[in-house]
Amino acid sequence: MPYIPHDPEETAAMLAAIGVESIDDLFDEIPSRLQAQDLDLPEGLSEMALRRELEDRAMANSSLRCFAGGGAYAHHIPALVWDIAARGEFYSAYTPYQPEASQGTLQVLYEYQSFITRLTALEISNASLYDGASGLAEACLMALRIRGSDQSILVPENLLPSWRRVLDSVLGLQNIRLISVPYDTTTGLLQLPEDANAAALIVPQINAFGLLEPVDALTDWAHARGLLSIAVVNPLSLAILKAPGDWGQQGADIAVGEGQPLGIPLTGGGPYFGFLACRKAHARQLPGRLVAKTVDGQGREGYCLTLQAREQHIRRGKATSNICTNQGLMVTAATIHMATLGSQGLQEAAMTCHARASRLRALLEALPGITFPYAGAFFHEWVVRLPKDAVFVRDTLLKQGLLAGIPLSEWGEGASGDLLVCTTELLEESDLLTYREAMRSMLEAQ
Amino acid sequence: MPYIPHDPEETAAMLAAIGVESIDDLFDEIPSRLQAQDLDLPEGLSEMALRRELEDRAMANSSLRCFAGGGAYAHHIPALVWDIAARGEFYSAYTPYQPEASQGTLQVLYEYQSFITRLTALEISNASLYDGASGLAEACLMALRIRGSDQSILVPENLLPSWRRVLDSVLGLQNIRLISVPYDTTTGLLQLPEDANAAALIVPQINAFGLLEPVDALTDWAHARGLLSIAVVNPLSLAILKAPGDWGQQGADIAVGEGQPLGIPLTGGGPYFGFLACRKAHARQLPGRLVAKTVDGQGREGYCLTLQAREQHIRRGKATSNICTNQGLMVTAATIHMATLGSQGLQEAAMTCHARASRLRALLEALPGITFPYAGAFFHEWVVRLPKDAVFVRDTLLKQGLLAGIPLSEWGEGASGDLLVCTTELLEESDLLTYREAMRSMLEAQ
Amino acid sequence: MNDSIFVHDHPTTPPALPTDIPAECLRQAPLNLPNAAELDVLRHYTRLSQKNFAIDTQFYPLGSCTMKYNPRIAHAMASLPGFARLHPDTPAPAMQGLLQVLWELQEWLAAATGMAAVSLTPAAGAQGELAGVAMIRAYHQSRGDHGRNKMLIPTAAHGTNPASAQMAGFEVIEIPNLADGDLDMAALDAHLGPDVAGIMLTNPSTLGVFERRIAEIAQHVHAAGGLLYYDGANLNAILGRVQPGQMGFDVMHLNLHKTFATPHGGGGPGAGAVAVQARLQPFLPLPTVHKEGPGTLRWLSELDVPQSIGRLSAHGGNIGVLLRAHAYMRRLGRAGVRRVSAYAALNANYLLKELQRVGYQAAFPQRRASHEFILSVSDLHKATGIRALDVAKRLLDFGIHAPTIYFPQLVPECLLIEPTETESKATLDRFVAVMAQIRQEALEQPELLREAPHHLPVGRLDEALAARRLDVAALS
Amino acid sequence: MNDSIFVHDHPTTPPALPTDIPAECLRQAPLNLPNAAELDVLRHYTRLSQKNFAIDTQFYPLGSCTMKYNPRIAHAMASLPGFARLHPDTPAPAMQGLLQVLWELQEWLAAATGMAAVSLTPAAGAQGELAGVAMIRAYHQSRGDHGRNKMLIPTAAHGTNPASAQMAGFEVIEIPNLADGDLDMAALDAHLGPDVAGIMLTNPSTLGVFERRIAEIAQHVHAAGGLLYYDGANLNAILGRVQPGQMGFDVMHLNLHKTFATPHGGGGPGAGAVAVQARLQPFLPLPTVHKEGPGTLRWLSELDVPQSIGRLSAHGGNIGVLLRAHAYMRRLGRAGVRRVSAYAALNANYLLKELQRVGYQAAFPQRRASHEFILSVSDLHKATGIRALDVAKRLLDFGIHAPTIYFPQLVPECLLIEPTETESKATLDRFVAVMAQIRQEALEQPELLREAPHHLPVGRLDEALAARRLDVAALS
Ligand SMILES: Cc1ncc(COP(=O)(O)O)c(C=O)c1O
Ligand SMILES: Cc1ncc(COP(=O)(O)O)c(C=O)c1O
Repeated sequence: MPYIPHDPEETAAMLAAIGVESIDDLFDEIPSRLQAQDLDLPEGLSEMALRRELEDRAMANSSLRCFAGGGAYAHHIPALVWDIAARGEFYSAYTPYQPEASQGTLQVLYEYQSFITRLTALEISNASLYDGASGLAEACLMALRIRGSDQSILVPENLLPSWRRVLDSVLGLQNIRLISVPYDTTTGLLQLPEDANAAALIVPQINAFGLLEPVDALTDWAHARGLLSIAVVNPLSLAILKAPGDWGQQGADIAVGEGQPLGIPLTGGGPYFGFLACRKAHARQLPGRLVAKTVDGQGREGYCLTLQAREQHIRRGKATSNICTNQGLMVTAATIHMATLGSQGLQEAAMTCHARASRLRALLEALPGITFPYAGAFFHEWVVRLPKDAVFVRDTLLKQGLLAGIPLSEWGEGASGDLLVCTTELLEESDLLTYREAMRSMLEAQ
Repeated sequence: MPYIPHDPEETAAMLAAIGVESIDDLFDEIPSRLQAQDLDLPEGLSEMALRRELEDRAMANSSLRCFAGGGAYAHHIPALVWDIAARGEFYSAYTPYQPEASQGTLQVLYEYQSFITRLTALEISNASLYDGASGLAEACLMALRIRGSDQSILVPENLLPSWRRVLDSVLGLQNIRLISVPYDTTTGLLQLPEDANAAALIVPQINAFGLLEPVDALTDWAHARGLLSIAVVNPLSLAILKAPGDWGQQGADIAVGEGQPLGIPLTGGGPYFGFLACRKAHARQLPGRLVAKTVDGQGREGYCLTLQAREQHIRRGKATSNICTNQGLMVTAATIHMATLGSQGLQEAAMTCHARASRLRALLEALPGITFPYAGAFFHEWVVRLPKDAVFVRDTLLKQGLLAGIPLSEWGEGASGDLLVCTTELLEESDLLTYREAMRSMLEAQ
Repeated sequence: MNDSIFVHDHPTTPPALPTDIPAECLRQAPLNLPNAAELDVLRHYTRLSQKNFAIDTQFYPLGSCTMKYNPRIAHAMASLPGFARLHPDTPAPAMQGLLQVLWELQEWLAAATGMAAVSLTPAAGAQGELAGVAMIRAYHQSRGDHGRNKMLIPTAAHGTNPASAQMAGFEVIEIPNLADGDLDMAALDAHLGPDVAGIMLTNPSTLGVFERRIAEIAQHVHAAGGLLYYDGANLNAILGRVQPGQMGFDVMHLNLHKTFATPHGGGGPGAGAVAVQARLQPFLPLPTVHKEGPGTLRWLSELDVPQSIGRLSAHGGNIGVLLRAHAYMRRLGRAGVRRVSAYAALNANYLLKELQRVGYQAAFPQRRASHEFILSVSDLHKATGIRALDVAKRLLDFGIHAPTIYFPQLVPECLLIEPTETESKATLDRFVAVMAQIRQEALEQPELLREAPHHLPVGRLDEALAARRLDVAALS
Repeated sequence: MNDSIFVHDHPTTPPALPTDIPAECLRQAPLNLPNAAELDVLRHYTRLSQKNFAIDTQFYPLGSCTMKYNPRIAHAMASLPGFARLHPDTPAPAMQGLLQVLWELQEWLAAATGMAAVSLTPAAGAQGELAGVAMIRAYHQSRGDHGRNKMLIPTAAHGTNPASAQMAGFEVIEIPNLADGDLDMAALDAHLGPDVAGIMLTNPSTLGVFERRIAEIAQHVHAAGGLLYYDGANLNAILGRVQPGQMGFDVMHLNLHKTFATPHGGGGPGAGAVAVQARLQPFLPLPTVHKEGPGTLRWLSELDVPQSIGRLSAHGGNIGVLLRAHAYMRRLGRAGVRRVSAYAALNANYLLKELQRVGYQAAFPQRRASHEFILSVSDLHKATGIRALDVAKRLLDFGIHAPTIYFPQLVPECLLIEPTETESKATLDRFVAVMAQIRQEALEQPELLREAPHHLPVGRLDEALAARRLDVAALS
């Protein structure tokens, strides 16, 4: 019996100890009409047959050279990261409710929090949220709690559309008003209104077109009008881009983002993790778990969960969030990833991503008929405008083993030829040339 | 600097502490003319580039459905086996010279020894040799030590030829005579002489053609003439085949074999491991490491290496073998593999291997022009005689993703159409049908 | 204590930043993460891992969390490059293998729950709850029934239930339980009315017993126009045997990281798939997988499902977790799935009986255990001052993870014990022996418990100091 | 102590055996291996693993063993299915990827050693030695020089050297070392003659110092018609800087599990590739990889290399280990390979200096350390009765693996310490501090050392009892 250790003698002895005849008797409090017999499920497989079936399935997904980003990025993950994160002691433990028996997980989380605060230049980081988009929803709710009165948020239209949808779904439930802030269609950058009544302004750095926003000005604009500034950032980019805590005069109030670029495999969209950092003054409004360093009775240093009164298991309906199980193992991997790369490795990866993006753009610029709708600075992603339908181009390049990017038309944005292209350190010069050639023949074809 | 932790300040401080100016100064006892400058090696690669290069190389090997055996077998290995064996605590430890700090490895080895003695029905197993073939050479040397006077060994001609070559290479160095024992070309089975002067008879069960030998009679023959009997066995087959300790009247004296079928990936031929078991009376002639259970000063049970006086680090030139580093991690994996499968799992795997072999043979029997030169019982491997050159057939079937077997002509044996075919539990009915069809069209083609 | 990772830092000079990015966008102070050697990193985190208790190393009977064996094959399968390297924006024709897996999982979970349709997107139980109650809300609103702003929840419910209801804009009304563990029907009836959107129940409840009058409850709630939400945290108790759909539930979540053996990972990631009766299907969160035919599967979007409550995360949920749950279900198959609840119940009832035998008091002695059960050590507390916390801490000294304590809050000095079906009789017997010894220690040497744990890297930690100091990040 | 795996057994009924196999060939008594649940197996071996010291968890300065960091990427690469699932009898055209890797490794090792050709097949150092001396034998015999049946070996040599020589049919003659660690040239010259096949040397020697007169030795041995064998166990000391080929050696082995960072695995597998000067190339063990052109690599066999000493194992050697060594070399490249010896020497010399500073005595105080060095605690032994063994055992209490002790045997109460280049200054400094404390303890509380270790799962084990009882397998 897969994963069940009992042999018939043991089962019999246990039933006897309980004083029943059969296992079915253990369910005698359940009305028998509720007890279904055979479920419509397939037969079980041996581990061997299972492996074969799933290896076939995995092979049925194309293996593509990745030029797509849009919130999920193909990066190199050092081999040690998942070798360690997948050790049973991390993999099969749970929330550190018993800190004495969970110092491993707790210290990892403390180090994670330390790394995130350093990346963001803010004082406090929680121990993870589900993903970047749901993390942004939590950040908005947090801002609303801090601000108290205002029940609206300014949401840029050049925020990733999937993130906007999550805000709509989650914040809509509490009748929170999401006020759209348009972008300038010639620059792709945010266009702020003169004034606004809202709890916070979301500032996406990098925006959905891969462009860098003038974050100092945006943050100052928000603060000048009494709004909080919520920074949405790519954590890897922070190795070279300005940290949210340093934006404008006072810095952003909350920084949130998708942690996937920090050692998390793409896996078709998840599990990833959301990170959220803020100022110490707002600690009590923070959603999610938080780990602190303390001492035991003998003065030995140790770690434990703290400010648990914010959380659902204590505060129930009044908690700062309903989150309970979060993304612990992802954060464990991210911590090991950051420690393995160090500032230096992260900076190198970020610099390489950027260099590749500049290089590929230069290569494509030479192709006839291709333009770039937005001229602004970028990190590792930009929009190219093709003289053909971008969906068609993307689908054609698939056959050459290239995932060429994300057609903006799939988001209902831009021109039909607009393709959002991303490069990371995984791409070598030869890949860029392959891409250019594939694009060239594609465009030359009738 | 990959894998070197020093920063320039530390290096400087260390040099200062030593009292030299530069690292080069540390080599000042080495005549400078011996100090080469740049070696002819390629530039280093980042981990990322290395992964890409080696993944490409791995892809350059064909992925084939395996019908080849001949001493190396494609079996299912449960996922947990290598997840645990590759844990750093096993992977990066060394020989348990400090038993207090190596109880993990030592208990694993003790359990391994226990499993092997049960598989073989002998009393003592060492903790591994390099592989089956070199293990057989050690077994012969052991037999010669036990017998003292006779400096020859009876070696069947239906022993795997690669094993015979190893005996030639290793035993030849000490001028030991290897007396070939022919096989009956109609049955494929060993043909014993009336009499023989030798220290031991090697009894391969299963023989090189996949056939089962009458091991009782062979063992009794040897014992009746004062020879030791050295059993060469496939450990998985022992889940259903007679254990060497039960062969004949007195049982085999030494059992040796290739451990690869017990959870070791094929990896193009190694690392595998050799196992060797014997009677307690011969313990002091055993080559290799041996672990025993004992107690510490407080009476707590623990494990340590024992009878080390047999070994090279104590006995030097008079040791029972020169072996030092052996195949520890393979044996760790094999132990976990055997524990995961249990007797039941091993028996099921062995039964399935056998059933598949019978089935495929039946399927092929129906094809015109195909014969089976040997009629005897088999475990999971047999010789089929094709009406075409077996090398040609094998190479043609490669293109259909099948490794069809091993042409006996590559060993200089049998007819040109003879192909040694092996089936394991990894093959499903559909694979057998695919094989049959591929073979059919192959044979039908002009 | 382990050293901090920061002690392994080797200072480096930060690189020159790109010149084609405006200076105002560039990092100011150099990033100050440790630059440690690979071996030091590996050693640091390997050693940290050894300080954890985990299923792979200890018995972990943490009630309500279903700490069962997490098969290593599931991890291997989810890690296959064909899955792990798949970008979420890969067009559907290039990810048919993954879509097939997800589609099957949807089907199988529907079959296991007796529901019409499933969305796999919620990232954990709590997000599933949020999705579920949001669907209840959307359902009522779609019918023009706008006055239903109350959600009924038993007092004993898990904290996420009221938190999720609140997050979905509901007012939470607590319904008490009776002394036998069942819901107080009178209190329920008193609250039912046109302002009630529905009720959130766990069954077996968080009290470790099956809610016997569930059919009646369903009838009353439905009669009053409300819907029933099933918190699937305890599904392990009845898997393959009782379908929530048959009990009368309209919508539910499953904790795949509990019932379907995906790892808890030190606190996630989980997966909180939601399942619904047909009338709620139009509201399922997106994306879901639709099969048009073999090899032509695709994601459904807002265009296909306009009434959907929307999206809960940027992509399709915790897919790597879903892959593991799929592998587990496929391995078990029909018969194996049913065995889960059988042996979970066997282990729980056996353990309850044995612990009673050695002197412990069941919270509901007249009831069968479900897959878990509650002990109360109030008797010990009265006799010796020893608390459930002390028993829990002392267990750690024996290499056993503590059960859940002080939940549900309404049972004083309680331990919620869930052995799961993957533990052997030998493990349970050892647990009983240790618990018996601890009971004796409590009576004879209570300080041994009060000062426990003694054999772990740290003793009891000063949590008040932790909150006061709030040292939550190493200062740079 | 952990429970035995056998306690997790659940008895099962053995299956009916095949009827188409003669009964006399079938198993008699049912096989009696434990049938344990997967979780119990996983937990058992995971917990056992935690009882090991290992590089991944502890500083492991085991002299002569080069316990450096084993990069995890090398393990990942060797585990790729494209390598791991390859049957050894796959025809060469279908394993070009593997053959290319092996061919490159042959080339690189030849370059690193200054030799003409390499065979990768030996499974470990000792098998490499056997192959090496067998080639020496074959060489002399091929020239009709049949009288050379003696092999000279320094007294301080590793035990495998004489054992391998003996196994290859040679008579072993021991050559002493001088007080400064160098070989006794006079003794050498006294033995050289027409009956000497060659000499086996390690350089730096097992005394942790470089044999300064190696050129002279080579000249004398060659002049006498002998060949020089280089035991590559200490190659880490000079990698990328001094080529054995240039020192005058004719044949050598490399321990890839030392110098090239492949794991020691609790006692192997290793890989003991052999490298030779051109005149010995015809004798290399088989198989080797030959490149006819790009994409046309193949194994060489007896047909290609008729003078070969033959085969040492059934296939191509420990290929998975070779894959790891290849990955390591490729990662390091030319500059990285040279850094190995640079920092190995830096760490060793620094540690020697620091340990002398805190009072320990070097065995060869006038000499530079190579990548390792010897301390002798004879002074402590005289003063307090404390032995090297006691120091070693006490180190374990501090979470540090003991150095090699009592090897080489000619230095009394010795510790052979090899830090390797992958350890940081911080780790070395901690080791010095611990060693200083132990020295103080030896003087003030010697029983603390004599009874050590105190903090490990077991204390010192009764080895005499172990040999007497010879309990080497659990009885069924
Ligand atoms: C009864 C119950 N409901 C809901 C939850 C919430 O599930 P999750 O932690 O997956 O969000 C839990 C989990 O701890 C639970 O035990
Ligand atoms: C100096 C020396 N020579 C030879 C050997 C033998 O190498 P192996 O253990 O790989 O057989 C060793 C290994 O311990 C050694 O230290």
